[in-house]
Amino acid sequence: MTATLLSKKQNRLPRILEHASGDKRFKILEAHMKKHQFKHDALIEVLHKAQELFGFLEDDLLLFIAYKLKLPASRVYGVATFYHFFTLKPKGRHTCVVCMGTACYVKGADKVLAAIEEHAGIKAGETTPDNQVSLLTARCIGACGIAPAVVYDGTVTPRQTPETALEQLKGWTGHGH
Amino acid sequence: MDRLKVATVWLGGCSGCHMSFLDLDEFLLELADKIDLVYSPVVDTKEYPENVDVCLVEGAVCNEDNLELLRRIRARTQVLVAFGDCAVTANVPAIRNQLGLRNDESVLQRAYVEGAQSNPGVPRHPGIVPPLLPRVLPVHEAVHVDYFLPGCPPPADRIKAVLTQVLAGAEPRLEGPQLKFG
Amino acid sequence: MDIDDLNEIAQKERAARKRYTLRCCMAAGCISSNSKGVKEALEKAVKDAGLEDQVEVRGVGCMKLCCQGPLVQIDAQGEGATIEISADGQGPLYQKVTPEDAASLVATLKGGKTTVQRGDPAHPFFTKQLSIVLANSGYVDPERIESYIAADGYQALHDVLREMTPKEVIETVVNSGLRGRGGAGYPTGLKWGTVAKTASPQKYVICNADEGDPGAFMDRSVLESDPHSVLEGMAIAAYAVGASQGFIYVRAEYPLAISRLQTAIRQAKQYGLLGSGVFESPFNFNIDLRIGAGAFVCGEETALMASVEGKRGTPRPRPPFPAESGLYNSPTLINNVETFANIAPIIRKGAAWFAGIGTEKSKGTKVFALAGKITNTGLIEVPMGTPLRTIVETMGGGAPDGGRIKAVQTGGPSGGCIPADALDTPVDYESLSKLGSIMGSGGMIVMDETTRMVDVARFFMEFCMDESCGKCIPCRAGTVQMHHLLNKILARQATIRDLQKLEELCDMVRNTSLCGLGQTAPNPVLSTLRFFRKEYLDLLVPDTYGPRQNGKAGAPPAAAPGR
Amino acid sequence: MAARTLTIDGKQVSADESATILEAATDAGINIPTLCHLDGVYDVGACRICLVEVAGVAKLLPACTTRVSEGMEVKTDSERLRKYRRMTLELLFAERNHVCAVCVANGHCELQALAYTLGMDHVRYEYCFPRWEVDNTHPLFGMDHNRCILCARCVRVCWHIEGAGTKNVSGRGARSQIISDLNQPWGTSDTCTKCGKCVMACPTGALFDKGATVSEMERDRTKLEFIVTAREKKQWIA
Repeated sequence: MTATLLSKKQNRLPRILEHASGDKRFKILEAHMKKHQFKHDALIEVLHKAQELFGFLEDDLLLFIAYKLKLPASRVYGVATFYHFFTLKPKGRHTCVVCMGTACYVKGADKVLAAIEEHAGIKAGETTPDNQVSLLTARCIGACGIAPAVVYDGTVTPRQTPETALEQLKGWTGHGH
Repeated sequence: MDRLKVATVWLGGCSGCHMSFLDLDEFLLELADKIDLVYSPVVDTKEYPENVDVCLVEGAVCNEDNLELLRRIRARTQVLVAFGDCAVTANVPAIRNQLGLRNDESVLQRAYVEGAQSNPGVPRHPGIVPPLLPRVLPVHEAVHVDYFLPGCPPPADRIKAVLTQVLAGAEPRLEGPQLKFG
Repeated sequence: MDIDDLNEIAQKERAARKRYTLRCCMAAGCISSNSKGVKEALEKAVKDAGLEDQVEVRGVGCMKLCCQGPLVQIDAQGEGATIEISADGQGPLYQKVTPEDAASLVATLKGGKTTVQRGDPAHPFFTKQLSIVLANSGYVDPERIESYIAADGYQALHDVLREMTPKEVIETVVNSGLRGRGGAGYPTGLKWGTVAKTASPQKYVICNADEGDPGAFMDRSVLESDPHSVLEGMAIAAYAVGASQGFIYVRAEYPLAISRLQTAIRQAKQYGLLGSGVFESPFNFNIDLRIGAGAFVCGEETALMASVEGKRGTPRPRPPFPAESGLYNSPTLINNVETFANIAPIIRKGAAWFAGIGTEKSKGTKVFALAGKITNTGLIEVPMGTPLRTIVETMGGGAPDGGRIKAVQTGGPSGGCIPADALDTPVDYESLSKLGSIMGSGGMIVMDETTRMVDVARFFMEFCMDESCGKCIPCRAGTVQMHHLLNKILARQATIRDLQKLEELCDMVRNTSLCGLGQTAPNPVLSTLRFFRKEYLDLLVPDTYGPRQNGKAGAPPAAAPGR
Repeated sequence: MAARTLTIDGKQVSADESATILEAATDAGINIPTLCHLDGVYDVGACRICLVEVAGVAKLLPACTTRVSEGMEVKTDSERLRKYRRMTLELLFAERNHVCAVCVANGHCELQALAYTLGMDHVRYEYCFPRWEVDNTHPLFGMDHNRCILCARCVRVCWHIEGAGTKNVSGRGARSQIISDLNQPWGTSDTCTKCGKCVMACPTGALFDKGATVSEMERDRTKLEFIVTAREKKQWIA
């Protein structure tokens, strides 16, 4: 078993770099790193940019960043998984972020979340099998004055109820299944 | 003083702790002068009696029978000692807990169906085969435990040390090399 | 840039003021209720009415009464305005404005009528406020530096650079009595003094804008509404302690604040108010933004510095304190947004003025984000020492729909719940900590009779458990066990022994955790236990299989429990 | 180098100003229990086992990272400290699956030894029973995450003694995990030099030599100190 695994052990970098050379997004990312002079302390800024460009941080992308910043891959992975904001898995076509800050919670965000989970058949942090909707929670988006708030595809929407949330979701899926 | 009523029980464990108990050798004779062994795998008593002074409980709490018996023991026993690692930590029997929810079903499948050499099928005879608990518990998660005697198994000299203290009405203390898991 | 240039910009800006200003709230709360659409509609309506030379539609920062947004208020200058102006110079305030309302609002400037819902600027919600930090909020355009300069912006920085030594600046801050607004209330001047005293060729100033308490949005509002006040405060601090590089660590969840900060930094640099040779003096100061990535623990200063360095945001033991060895092992001054926003006013108006506001030990004002089960949610700034009752009942209007206030939560996951019968407590650092809570950064969540306090405690514990960085054992594993025990209590499976275990864990986690997150994680449990213990006890089940009465072997057995 | 005089448990002790409380105590023959500390590797103050009381300081301070100061009065043992230390251990035992009876490190485990020293005869908290992987893909070593206490000793030796940076911590809170490279099977790591220092550093049975069975896994920790002393001080003290 060890032998087969070790046979898989090979330098992935040449393949990644070759792939990167044909993808404009890698160029933009590299320019961003250059702006930060490839400094180690720019890692989080670079990860932000990478996620903005690619939507999520897959292994090859992390390895590319590690190589360019001259950091161990384990450090890049450790940082990328420490922060909630970074995601290593692809997101759905639509994202729905339910704010679970205290103000939203005491005003019923838990019920909104429960309704969405039941309707979409997924738990917070998951994506529907058809890749349509990713459901996330946030630890307070600072919109407490208009609680409970839900962010649909980047738009903060005030005073949500289970009914208004489901309406929004049904709009995404095209029909109320 | 009256002779103390002592019991030992064997829940979900390998009986190794009881083997170790038997290793007390000549101390057993000394014990026999001081105590009545009122309930034990080595005694033919069907029902756990009332007013037991000390009970050594071997094994983890794995099924409903274990739990029911343990609760009865707690109600009828003055001093309850968790006897050995399975009783103290749930130890090896609890490895199935790692399998998560429905682990009871999956271990039964593995044991009685996948691993069966003949007549595969999970035995479920109400009143005969006790249902497994969803989660294996160390004794103190089910009832209050007065003293703990870890070890896998606890060697005879440690059992002797604890028993001597408990029978004298003292609070047993396991210190230094006397305290040992595994 | 020198003082004449600055004054010229201010004068030009003031002179350009039109007869009417329609201030339209463009903070995140109102934007989420389409205030952008309202602003565009207003601009169009002004154009359609041919009033462009008389009316300015200005996007401003937070106008405070978030629950009624989008908010629009009309200011008039000069005689003969067609709209009613109150005695204190306030024009009409409109609430819940929609783009469709724009035409009728503009029509009022020509004597027309509108049916748009009117707000009451004379309501205690507004009149009981005292604005220092939020003085510009809702008035200046956060995206134009000229607007800030017209409100005396960057005057203080100029005066500091031209007329004061660093030592005098620090003395002023010490004398003002300002204490850190991030939560713990450490005296700001003292902190500055320590950084200033530590000899080092490189020092840093960091603005902690990682407002992580769920239920707090003060810092976000300040950054969105008046970003330059923070930049100016930081620059003054940098001059005082001898730093040349600053960082603002801001949450990624605040995109609007980030973009306004970027704009503000760019504009300040263009005017020579940041960068090299500020105000043509030898003082250099750069500010870079660092965008957080969703980790509450990064509000802790050592974790924040690790994050600025691009690492996992785990804290480290103190000492050494950041003031001695912080970012890149250099002396580092860390203050939060609101603290920095207080600096320029203190310099402009003097330490004595500031020290005259508030209580003996807590000077100045405090911004609170009022939210939860309360009629008027929004942003308030009140003098320290204002009773909680004034805030939640007089200003906040009490619980909505005839409900009764049960408790007020301050300090977020590090704070506690203050029961309704303690509402007469004045809000200052000491009084709140006496009640087992903390001032915190200023989140104030009101709870009514429908809120179950054990549930609240579990909510916060879950938060701390999820946000624990995992470095130290008491916080990483202790929060898991405390959360588990709270779940057990709520599931009505816990006995009095479980409750004892919970209390013991609270004590242990508080005293042994590495950083503030763990040390304060038990607070919500402890404070609800203190004031609402009965709610816990009511959920417990009898300890049927608990210890026997005497637990000794030789003694006569106790009577068997009746089962 | 200036000397500092302090008292530890009532005993007068003199130490260099750069010394930590732990170093000063060890020199004076006073034993402070530790877990994440490892001689030769820099300290992080994470496990909180070595917390001590210092007169005049309200908070408990980690002996491994707190420097001595003149006139400091340190108490390394009290009922309160013992209680907290024991609770810390119980939390660790409940966190993952530390089943001594079937562990390679049984009898040679620092966690276990500490439990004995502190009289931990059972764990009062409910066991979490998480399901962690066992990584057996490396040709020489294995990693059982069930036994890991996240002390990060392996990470520190991999970065600061070996310099490879293969190991790090991923995730956070209770979901933290020791990883190799991009959280890939250890055997597929591009950077691991197979030096085995992480295995030497591990206090429990989490990292082990392949082929070791129950109770067999002994470690030679002095090797690490030897390498560091040789590297930094150019002194080869075997």
